[in-house]
This record gives sequence, structure tokens and C-alpha cells, in this order.
Amino acid sequence: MKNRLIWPLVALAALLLLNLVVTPSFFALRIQDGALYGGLVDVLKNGAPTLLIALGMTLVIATRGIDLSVGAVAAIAGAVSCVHIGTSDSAGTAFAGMAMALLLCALLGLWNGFLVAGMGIQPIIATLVLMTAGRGIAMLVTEGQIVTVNNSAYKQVGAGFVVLPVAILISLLVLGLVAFVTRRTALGMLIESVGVNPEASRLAGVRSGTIIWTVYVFAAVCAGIAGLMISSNVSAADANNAGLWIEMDAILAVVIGGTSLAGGRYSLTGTLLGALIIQTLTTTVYTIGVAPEVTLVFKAIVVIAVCLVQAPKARAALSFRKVAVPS
Amino acid sequence: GGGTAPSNGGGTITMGFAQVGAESGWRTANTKSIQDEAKAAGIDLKFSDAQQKQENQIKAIRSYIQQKVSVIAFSPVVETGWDTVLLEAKRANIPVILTDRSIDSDDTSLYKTFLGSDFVEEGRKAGDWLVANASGPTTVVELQGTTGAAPANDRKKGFEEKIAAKPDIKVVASQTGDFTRSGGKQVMEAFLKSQPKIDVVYAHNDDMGLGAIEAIKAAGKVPGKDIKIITVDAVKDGMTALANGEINFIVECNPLLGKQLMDLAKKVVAGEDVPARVVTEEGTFTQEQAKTALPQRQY
Amino acid sequence: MTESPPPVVQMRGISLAFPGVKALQDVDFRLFPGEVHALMGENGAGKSTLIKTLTGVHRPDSGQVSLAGADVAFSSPGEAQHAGISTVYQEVNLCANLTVAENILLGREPRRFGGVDFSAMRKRAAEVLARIGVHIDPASSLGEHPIAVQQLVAIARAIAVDCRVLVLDEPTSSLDAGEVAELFRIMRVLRDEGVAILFVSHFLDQVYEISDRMTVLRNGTLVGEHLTAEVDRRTLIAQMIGRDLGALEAIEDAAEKRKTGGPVLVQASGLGRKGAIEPFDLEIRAGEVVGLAGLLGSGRTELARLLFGADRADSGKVLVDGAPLRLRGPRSAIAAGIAFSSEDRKGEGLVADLSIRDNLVLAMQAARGWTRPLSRRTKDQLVEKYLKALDIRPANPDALVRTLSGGNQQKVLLARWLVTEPRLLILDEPTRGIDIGAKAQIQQLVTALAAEGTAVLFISAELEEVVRIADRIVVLRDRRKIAELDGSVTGVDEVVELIAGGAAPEPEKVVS
Amino acid sequence: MTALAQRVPSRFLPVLATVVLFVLAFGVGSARYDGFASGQVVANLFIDNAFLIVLAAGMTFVILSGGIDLSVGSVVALSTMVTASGLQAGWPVPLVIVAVLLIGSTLGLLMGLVIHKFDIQPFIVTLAGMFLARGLCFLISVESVSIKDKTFRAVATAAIELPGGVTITYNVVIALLVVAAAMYVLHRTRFGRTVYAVGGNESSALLMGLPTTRVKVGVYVISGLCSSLAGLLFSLYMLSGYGLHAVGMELDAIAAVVIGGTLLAGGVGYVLGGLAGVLVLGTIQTLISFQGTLSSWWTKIVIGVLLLVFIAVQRTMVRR
Ligand SMILES: Nc1ncnc2c1ncn2[C@@H]1O[C@H](COP(=O)(O)OP(=O)(O)OP(=O)(O)O)[C@@H](O)[C@H]1O
Ligand SMILES: Nc1ncnc2c1ncn2[C@@H]1O[C@H](COP(=O)(O)OP(=O)(O)OP(=O)(O)O)[C@@H](O)[C@H]1O
Ligand SMILES: [Mg+2]
Ligand SMILES: [Mg+2]
Repeated sequence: MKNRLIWPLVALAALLLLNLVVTPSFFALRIQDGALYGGLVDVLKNGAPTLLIALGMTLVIATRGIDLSVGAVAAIAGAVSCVHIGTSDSAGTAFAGMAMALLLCALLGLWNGFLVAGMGIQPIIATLVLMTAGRGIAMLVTEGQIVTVNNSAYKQVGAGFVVLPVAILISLLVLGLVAFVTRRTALGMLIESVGVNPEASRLAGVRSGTIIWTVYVFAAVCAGIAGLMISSNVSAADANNAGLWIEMDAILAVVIGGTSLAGGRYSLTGTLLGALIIQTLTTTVYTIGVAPEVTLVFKAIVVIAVCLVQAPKARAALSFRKVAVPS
Repeated sequence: GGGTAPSNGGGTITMGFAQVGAESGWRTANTKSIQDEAKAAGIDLKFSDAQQKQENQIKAIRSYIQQKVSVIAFSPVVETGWDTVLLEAKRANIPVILTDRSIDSDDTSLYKTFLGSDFVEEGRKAGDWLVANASGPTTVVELQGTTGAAPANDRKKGFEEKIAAKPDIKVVASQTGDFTRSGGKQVMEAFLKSQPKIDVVYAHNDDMGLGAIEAIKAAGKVPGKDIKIITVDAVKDGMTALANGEINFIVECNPLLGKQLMDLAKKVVAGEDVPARVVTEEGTFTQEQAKTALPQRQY
Repeated sequence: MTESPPPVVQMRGISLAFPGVKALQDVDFRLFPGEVHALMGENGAGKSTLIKTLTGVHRPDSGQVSLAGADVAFSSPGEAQHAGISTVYQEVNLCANLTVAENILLGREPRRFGGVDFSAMRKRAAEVLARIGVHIDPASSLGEHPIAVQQLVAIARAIAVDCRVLVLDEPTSSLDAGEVAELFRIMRVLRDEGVAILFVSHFLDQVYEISDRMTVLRNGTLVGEHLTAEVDRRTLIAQMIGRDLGALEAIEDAAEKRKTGGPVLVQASGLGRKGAIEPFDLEIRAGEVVGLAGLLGSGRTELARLLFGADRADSGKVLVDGAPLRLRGPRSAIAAGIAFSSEDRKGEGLVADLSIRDNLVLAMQAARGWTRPLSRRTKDQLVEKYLKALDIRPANPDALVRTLSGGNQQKVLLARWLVTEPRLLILDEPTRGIDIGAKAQIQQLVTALAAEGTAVLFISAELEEVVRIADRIVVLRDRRKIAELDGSVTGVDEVVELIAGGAAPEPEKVVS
Repeated sequence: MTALAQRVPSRFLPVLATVVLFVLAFGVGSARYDGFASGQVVANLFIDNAFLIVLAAGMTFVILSGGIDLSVGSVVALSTMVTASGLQAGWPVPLVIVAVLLIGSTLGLLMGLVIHKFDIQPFIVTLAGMFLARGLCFLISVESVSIKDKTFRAVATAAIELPGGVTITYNVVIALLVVAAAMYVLHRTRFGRTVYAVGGNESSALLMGLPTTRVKVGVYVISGLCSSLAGLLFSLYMLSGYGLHAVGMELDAIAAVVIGGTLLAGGVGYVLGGLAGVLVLGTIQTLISFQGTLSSWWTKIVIGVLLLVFIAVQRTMVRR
């Protein structure tokens, strides 16, 4: 397990190195108004929402599910809190707005969990419902406008600094919390067990329904927090574009981190690395000046390269070691 | 309630309008203007949202033909690819009005008229202002719209056309910010680190410009002074920033086409002659103009 | 037997290591045409691995395989099949989503006009099944059938083609005597036609009945090659496990000494489910071992599943300690102290991608809920205890269950339920694929549990085993409970008579 | 645990349920809206979704084998781009067609090989394929390119008259042929049956000696081929090539296949299910455009709700 994480790490290091070569100042850090400022910090800050959503997604995927609705849920969270805050600049309003938003997200997660565990609908379709309708709901809340707010407390969530960006601190906190909860309680094991063999788990007395509800609620709340970050970062709620396609980035981060879409064993550290790799890739594109029309080709090549580096079979093929067929 | 579609013979006009989507505040304002004006003009409006997909627009138009509306209007996302379905409309004797953008077809009989702005011209206006206002060597970074999207292509084209006249002005970096604020902010953050000197930001819409402002502020610089900003659209948030001195120049792209569209529709249905091209009235705003215009801004 | 014909399969100096385990070390193996060759060894000895090395599933680290004198290195089981090696692997390795006919003939289906000819395929599949005495609808999907039938289908697939080498890795582990006899009849026919048959089984009776020669493995190394007629059981067992048979013989005494007749623990009345089992009454007392006997498909598994709440009953009720129990699913059964170890360890038992540790504590943890985790220490103690008690190998709690040998997997499953200290333990084929030493251990364990007051419902295809350890035997036929035999049963014959007695073969269903 | 008598229909139940739902939805539409209950509306469902039908057929193979292909939408875009710019450059039509189909299948082949040989999850590989194909579009041109070729236009605008004054296009005919071919391959050939086997249990299929490599790579080639063919149909439909065509269409294709009762885990499903799924999605859109009074956001919400109603009703029908 530990061993496997070396390769995503290598990939991340290689990407960062590429930046360093092209822009020597990339690693430079300076303190400005009590906050760290520099290329690496940007990677962390902008990667925070993806990381957060990917964390929720990791657990969902571990149960053999998938959640396509996270982007829409993120948009709803941003919309609800910004509309609630409106023109107010009070921290209280901001917190009330955020609390409302997260509560709503938890409900949406319950809804997803109900469709998957209660109705037995395939996760990809069950969450597609909210993926489609959710953006509509977000737009309904904002009436299709971009709602701009000017609230200093709210701004902290996505753009604030306590030495490091608040956003990444929140994400790392959630990461720590999930790691603690899943590894210190039995949740992690039960999630994996449901993901690997649902029927055997049922016969062993595992409450798979409850577990599935839990992970979808968690994923939705993560998406909600990420949505708050995204909207706070630009002090506006954009129902249409906030978190657009972020579910794909999140799934990609999870998968790059070594968790299989077939469910079962998952790695939170892997997801962290995956999210950082994806964000670094995006930042790299901007920094090294890849032309927009080449961007996608560049991304494709990097993604494949990253995966090839990690794939045991690819390495085995290179070093001519024997390959055992799984049985 | 399920609306029914009276055919051309009836007194009321039914218009089928195939909107691109609701991807931006600009578009929402555009939609609202059309809906409001249709009501005011007593036109029965069939509205559909194509969710940014051309094929959905085509499907909607086809269903309007099926429903025998009296006139079809739509904002084509792309210039190309309309011949087949417009030919069907023509065969069904339903007149077509284009809004917002023209189409690329050799057969001009496919539509009656085109009402809308010219994205290339908008780019040119932005370029003109910069050429007039730049002194000495100027480095520009460009925040492009969605890669491949028509407004992005054209606003880039028009801008480049004009600044070519002045070799001092150089676009040193150009990247897509997907027309969104967070895109604009992220790209700008990266530019601020990788470019040693930035004098001007040219953003293909207000939202990316507003994102860039946030990035510039976070980097400890003053938007509008240390780095000048030019954007396109003139939505309310953009105009506010312009009035506050954070943006230096905005090229207007007017979404309020509703009234003109309804007038045209009535004429077209009545069989009157209409000009093949109706350009919307669009201006440009400097900081001073913005201060006076802002109070009456509707969107 | 003189070795006049050259061996059809020859393996020389085969070594293969998995991470942490040397599965095979310098093993030589020969298989001659026209013989049944038994591959012997305890769980984890490397039998299945040797077979997989032969058929191209694994590539050996070193060593050479030759087929009919020519060196071969198959890179996939498909290639081995083309070369004439037909294999039944240990676990049922078929596709549950396909029909029985497709599972038998896929890859060599009859074709017409370039497409698969389904009616010819069904006909052909029915023929092959009939050859081994199975009468099921070839168009039914495989997943609907119990594991034993699936095993028969796998055998049917292997004999559906002409082959020169037939490999059978524990084909009889869940078959009853009738099926086994049928299988042996076919094996003899094939042997007489010159096919070389490699056979693995932990049933010594079967091995002595069918095999001509045997190769013994221990811990991945070759211990010896013998003519079956020339080794007696004691020597063979000593070679396989390096221990004596004493343990096995102690059981019967223990059974004698135990006195039963505790209070009624679980009582089922009129419990039944349409299409699975007719309503039945059953009483299980604390400290009692109740055996379930019946032919394949007689409804034993279904009965057990109803008691455990794995399937919903549509009639009848269950009382525990005299109080009615609402069986809403496995959880309510577990809460009432009932445990159920499934016969299908791969599909319904183990969580293959988790470690031995996690699998061991799964049921207990599930009962406690996720908020009350077992402490690391408790887990380690439990794991250590059961690894030792059941002699699970490798004794590495972090090894993934997927990588264990079949027999060791079965032990892990059993251990999972022992951990929960159930009051009623339902064991469906717990000794399936378990070696002779371990089988003795498990039987001993069951008796010991009963002595401590645990009730056990014991299901096994091996009647001798049931008769030996059960205090009471419930006999099922055609998914109906037909008799209950008290402790006075002395021999297998008595039960066999009941099981078979006048049973008219049901159309379209499994009979032997 | 279904009894013998119910066995056969139970397999077809999801597909059947979807078809029944489609008919029901159509009934509702006819009752509510004038002009809905016409043959042409049905025909339009096929005309407007011909490319999606072809995509869904290809996607069915991939999903049945237990994989997923996210690249299809982008390959459609790339195909339109190659078609348009090829024709613009004056290539003859047959050459363009061959080139497009070749590009699509080659991309599929490459993705399949990477997935199989290096054991990388299909999701990542095809996501990279998605980036690559779309990126290649922009490399060819960031602007949209019109198709002016006479033959192409003639085929695109030609209408085939059916009895009852209903017209369809050649696209529809091609799409239906593809569905028929896919059904034949999947249900009648050894390759097709092996697809099911691999999806049901890959390691078992391998141990059964089936050619899993061929199948695992083959399904991506088929999907690539179908995508490029769908791209050609899309070119005919749009008469243009554009890098932003068919954005997100992979999700539509996957959704259609899954709505049609195919299990994403592999091994269970039918090509016809995909077709039914496409028709259901198409009907939802048609209902909304006939309604014609929904704002942009209500449109999205209503699509979501209708989708929910469809799958929820389908679930309950299948469970019974
Ligand atoms: N894929 C694998 N990865 C790691 N170890 C493995 C793997 N397959 C088998 N082993 C190990 O190799 C050894 C031999 O296993 P094998 O399955 O050959 O035993 P066996 O003789 O067939 O036993 P049984 O009678 O229980 O089936 C065991 O220690 C097992 O744990
Ligand atoms: N999932 C299923 N679907 C349909 N029929 C089934 C299913 N499982 C079992 N059956 C049928 O129910 C009957 C009883 O099966 P069961 O597995 O209970 O028998 P058993 O006595 O335990 O035999 P075995 O020796 O196979 O374990 C058999 O005829 C079998 O074909
Ligand atoms: Mg074995
Ligand atoms: Mg059984």
C-alpha cells in the first residue's frame, strides 16, 4: 500500500520540476501581509475544492458507487449562501448562510443515498438526476444571475489566509478527520467490505444501507464546502459554472490515487496526491504558457504518462519481470 | 398548462425561440428581455433552452416546425451547421430571424434577417482603445473565452487586428478562462507569477475581468492603476467595477434585444420587408461614462 | 505398472514465488496417458498453483513444462486448452450471468451461418450434462443454481471437448456420493480412452478408489511419487502433513462422552418459502449437533438460509428461547446469536480483497456497529487465537484472503463466525476443500463447541461426516423434511436409504 | 430466486419496462399537446438522435464488458472536424469517410491496448482519450468549419418518404442498421457472447480459456468505430465540424445505455435497451420543447425529475 503511493508522488514531483525548469520562480515563496504567496501556494489553494470533493468521492467509490452530482451540489451551496448573504457584511449572516447551505447539501446527500440504497438504482444514474436537476435548482435560487457578495467573513473560506490558504487548511482538516474516523472506527473496513462483496457483507450482518447513506451524505457535504470555497474565492455565486465538470476531476483524482472504480480498498493519501497532481497540471498549463488550443492534448499526454508511471504492469513490462495473471 | 400553437392564420403570433442556454448573466438578461418584450408585444412565446448544445437547438427548431409556429428566432452558438434544419423551416414556410450572431450559409434565403452584435467589431473597439491609450512598450495578457467558442475567436481576432498597428503592444500570454470568474482568477494568478511585467489585461468578458481583479488585489497590486483592464459585455458588476476605477474600459455587448426582435417578428409575419442586417446599438464605456450610466443599468 | 509410454505432461524443476510465499520449489511432476494421477497435499501445499503453472495462468520463475515431449510455455489458459489440456479449477470459475449451455460451450459453440446456433448449443449442452447425470435446463442462467450444480457444470465444460489431459482440481468438494460415482464412471471411461487425468481431492477414499498413481506435495516441495496401490493411508497422511492421524480418531470418543438434551434454543415451526423449501418444523437444543442430510438440491442450504434470515420466509415462524424472533435479515439472526457460514465462500462468504484480519472480525464488528470499533489489541488477540486454532496458513493477518489457498479461505470463513461466539452455529459445507488434518480439527472444534453449550446445525455432502458428529440427523428430500433420526443412528446406510428411498426424479431438477 | 416460468421474461424486464415507459410518455405527450401524436414526431426522435443511437450501441459493448468509454463525445467532435476540414481541403467523400472511421477505430484500439496491456482503469484512459480527441479538434481549427460538399449536403438534406407522409433521413437508416449489426454481433457471435462472459467475471472468462484480450481490446475498437460513425452522422446532421460539438455527449450515451437496463458493472444488458434509453431521453426533450414555457432552470429541473420518474417506475416494474 505505502509502496504504491511512491509512484503518484514521483509523478507529482516530475510535474513540479517541469514548472521549476520553465519558471525558475515557481517555488519561490514570500510573505505578504502575513500570508504565504507563491506558485505552490496557488496550487494548494486552487486544488482545495477538488481535493475536498475527491475525498467524498473516494468513500463513495469504495462502496462501488459514484457520485456525479457533486458539481451541482457545490453550485447549490454557493448559490444558497450567497443569496442569503446578499449585501450584508456581517459574519453572522455569512455563517448562517453557510450553515443553511451545508444542511441543504446533507439533505441532497440523503436523497442520493435513498435512490442508491433504498431504491436500488445504479449510482451513476441515481446521481445523474441530481446532476441535471441540481444546476437548475442552483439557478432557481440565483434566478440565473451571478450573485456577487461583499462579505469579509465569507471571503475567508475560499480566499483567506492563516499563513496558508484557509481553503487548503479546511480540506486538510477534513482529510485528517476522514482518515481518523475511517481508520480509527470500523467505518473504513465496513465501507471496503461493502464495496468488495456486498452480498457477503450482508450475510456477515453489515448494515450496508446505512453505510451507503453515510458516504453519499458525506460526499454531498464535502461538495457543499467545496462549493462555498469556490464561490467565496471569487465572492460570487455562479450557478452555471461553479463546479462545472469538477466531478470528473474528482473521480480522476481518486483513480490516479490508486482507488479502483470497482470498489473496495481505497487510499485517502492517494486521493490527496491525485488532487494535487491534477491541480498542478492545470496550473502548469497556465504557467508554462501552453496555447489554449494545445492545452487538452497536453493534459491527455500528462495524464497517460502519470498513469503509465504508476501502473505495475507497465513497469513490469519495462523491466521484463514476470506477470502473474490474476485469478 | 399545455399551450397550444395556433397556426399563422390566427390573430396572435406564435414565436418559437431557441435560446443557447443560461450560461452567463448576460444570457439570462437576454432571455429575460425577450420574454418580457414578447409579453408586452402580445406575442405567444415558445421558449426552449438548449443547454449550450447546438444539436438541442436544432431539435427545438425542428419541434417548432412540427408545432407550426408563425416565426422562429434563435441565437446560433456557432455560425455553421444550420442549413438542414433551416431548409426544413423554409419548406414549411416559417420565417426565421437570427439574433446575436449570424450564420455561415451561402443561401441567404434561409433567414429573413439578423439582429445582433458583431464580436469582431467588439474586439476591434477594445484594440482601438488600447492603441489610443498605450504609451511606450506595453505588455498585454489575454483572458480568452472558452476555447473554440465563437465570441472568443472573434474578440481575439478583432483585438489582434487593431493592435498590430502598434508593435510596442505585445500580447505576452493568452489562456482560456472559460468565461468564468474563477477561471479568470486562476489564470491571472498564474500569469502574475510567470510574467515579470504585466501592463494590461484584456478579458473576453466582464466575469473573467472581475476574477482577474481579485487575483491582482491578492498579489498586492492595484487593478486599474498598476495593471489596466479592458473587458467586453458591460454587465452591472462590470460597470460597477469600471465606475470604481478597477476596470479601465468596457466594450458593450447589449443583451437587450427583445424589443427590436419583437418588432422585426411582427413585420416578418406580416410579410413586410425588413433589412437583412439590423445591428444592435452598442457603445463603449470609459470610467467617467460608467459613473453616469450605472444608475440606469438594468442588467 | 511399467512406464512404457512416455509422459504426456512433464514438469521439471518448477519454482514459483508469490510475494512473501514460496508456493512451489523445484517441483517435478509427470503425468502419463491413460492414468488417473492424484495430486496430494494439505491446504496450501501448492497443488492448485502447480496446476495453474501447467495451464498458463502463472508463469513459473524457473523450470520447464513439456507436453507430449515438446517444451511449452503457455501464456494463457486459452492456449493450454487449445493444446488439449482441459481444466476444472478449484473454485467454480464460470460466468453466473450466462446460461448453463453457454458456460459449457462458450469458445467452441456450434455455429450456423457464421452465428452461434443456440438450439444446437442447448441440445449439445444437455447431452454433456446427461453424461454426468445432471438434468437441468441448459437455458437457465448459471447463477440460479446452487454451488454444487455449478461445479457439475464446470466439469461438463471440461469434458465437453476432446482432450488428452484432463485436470480436475477438487471437483468433488461439494458433490454427494451419487454425483461422485457418476463422475468416476466418466473418468474411467476417459482414462481407458487414453486421456491423462490429474485429480485433486482431500477425500482419501475417493483418491484410493480412482487413482493409479499419486504425487505428494508439502509446503511447495515434492515429497514423493507413488503408485497408489503401494502406499497405505497412514504413510500417505504422514507424508502429506508430517503428523500422525491420531487426532482424527479421537473425535468419535468425544461424541460418545458428550451428553445432550439442553433446553430448546431455536424452534422453527411451519417455516417455508415457495420454490425453495416446504414448510418444516425443527427444534435445536443448546449443546446439540444437528446434521442435515439430503441429496444435492434437496433444500439443505435453503433451510439454513431461512433460519438465518438470509432469505425471507413466506410462512411460519422462528422462536429463540421460546420467544418469537422477527427475522428481518441476517442482522436480526446475528443479534439473536445465530451464525451462518455459507457454502459459497467466494460469492457469499469472504471479502476477497480484504485482509485475513478484517475478514475474521467482520461479523463481530458489523454487530457492534461502526462507531464501536474493536481495539487493535482485541483484534490482534482474536486473530492470533484463531490463526493458531485453525492452523491458517500463511499465518500473516495482513495477507489478502484472495491469495490464500482454498482450504485456508474456508478456515478464515469459519473463524469469522467462531469469533462472534454464536449460540447457534449453522455450518453449510464447512469442510469443503479442507485437508484431512484440518477436517479433523474442525470436527473436533464442532464437538468442543457443542460440549460448551453451542448448538450446531451441520450440513455436509459427506454423509460419513454428518453421521459421525451429529447427535440428530434431519433428512431432506425434494425440498421437504422427511425424517428425523435420533442419536441411535449407527451407519451411513440407514440414512442413505432414507435419502434415496423412492425419490422420483423431479423433471428439470438436479437429481443424482 | 425466480421460478422457472418467470425466468426468461425476467431477463428482458428492464428493456421491456423502458419500452413500455417510452410508450406511456408518448401517450401523455399526445394527450397534452397538439401535434404531438404524429408519426413525424416519432420520426424526429430518430432523426435527432441517430448519432446517439449509434453511440449507445458502441457503448453497450464497452459497458457489457465491464468497462466504460468517456471518449465518445470527443471522438464525435473530432470526426466532424476531420470530415469538415477534409472536405474543405477537397478530399473526395469516400476518402473522408474511410479516414474518419480509421481514426476512430485506431483511437479505440490504442485506448483498448493501454487499458489491457498496462492494466490501467478504463476511466482514466478514456478520459485521456477524451482530452486528446478534443484537443486534436482545436489543433485542426478553433473555429467551426462549414461543410459545403455537394454530395454530403445532398445526403444530409435528402428525405426518405415513409407511408403516412412521414419522412426520415439516411442517418436514421444507418443508425438502425448499426443497431441490427450490434445485436447480431452481441447475441449471435462468439465474440459477442465472450463480451458478456468477460463482463460477468473476467478472471473466470480467462480461466475458461476465452480470448479475453481480444474482447477487452475489441470493445474499445468497436466503440471507437461507432463513435466515428456517429461523428459522420453528426456531420451530416450539422453540416459542420466544430471542436465544441457533442460536449458531454458521452454522459448521454452512458445514461441511455444504463436507463435501458444495462448494468454498469458489466455482463447484463441488451443493445435494444440502449435504443430504448435514447428514445426515452429524446422524448423527455420533446415533451419540454412542446411545453415551451419553461425557463432555463426549470428546464433542467424538469429533465431531472422526468429522468427520475422514468428510472423509478422502471425499477418498480422490474422489481415486481
Ligand atoms: N495469487 C496469489 N498470491 C499470493 N499467494 C498465493 C497466490 N495464490 C496462491 N498463493 C499461495 O500459494 C500457496 C499455495 O496455494 P495453493 O492454492 O496452490 O494451495 P493448494 O495446495 O491448492 O491448497 P488447497 O488444498 O487449500 O486448495 C499458499 O500459501 C497460497 O497462500
Ligand atoms: N438462486 C436460486 N434460484 C433458483 N433456484 C434455486 C436457487 N438456489 C437454489 N435453488 C434451487 O432450490 C433447491 C434447493 O437448493 P439448495 O441449495 O437449498 O440445496 P441443498 O440441499 O443445499 O443442496 P447443495 O448440496 O447443492 O447445497 C434446488 O433445487 C436448487 O436448484
Ligand atoms: Mg487448491
Ligand atoms: Mg447446499
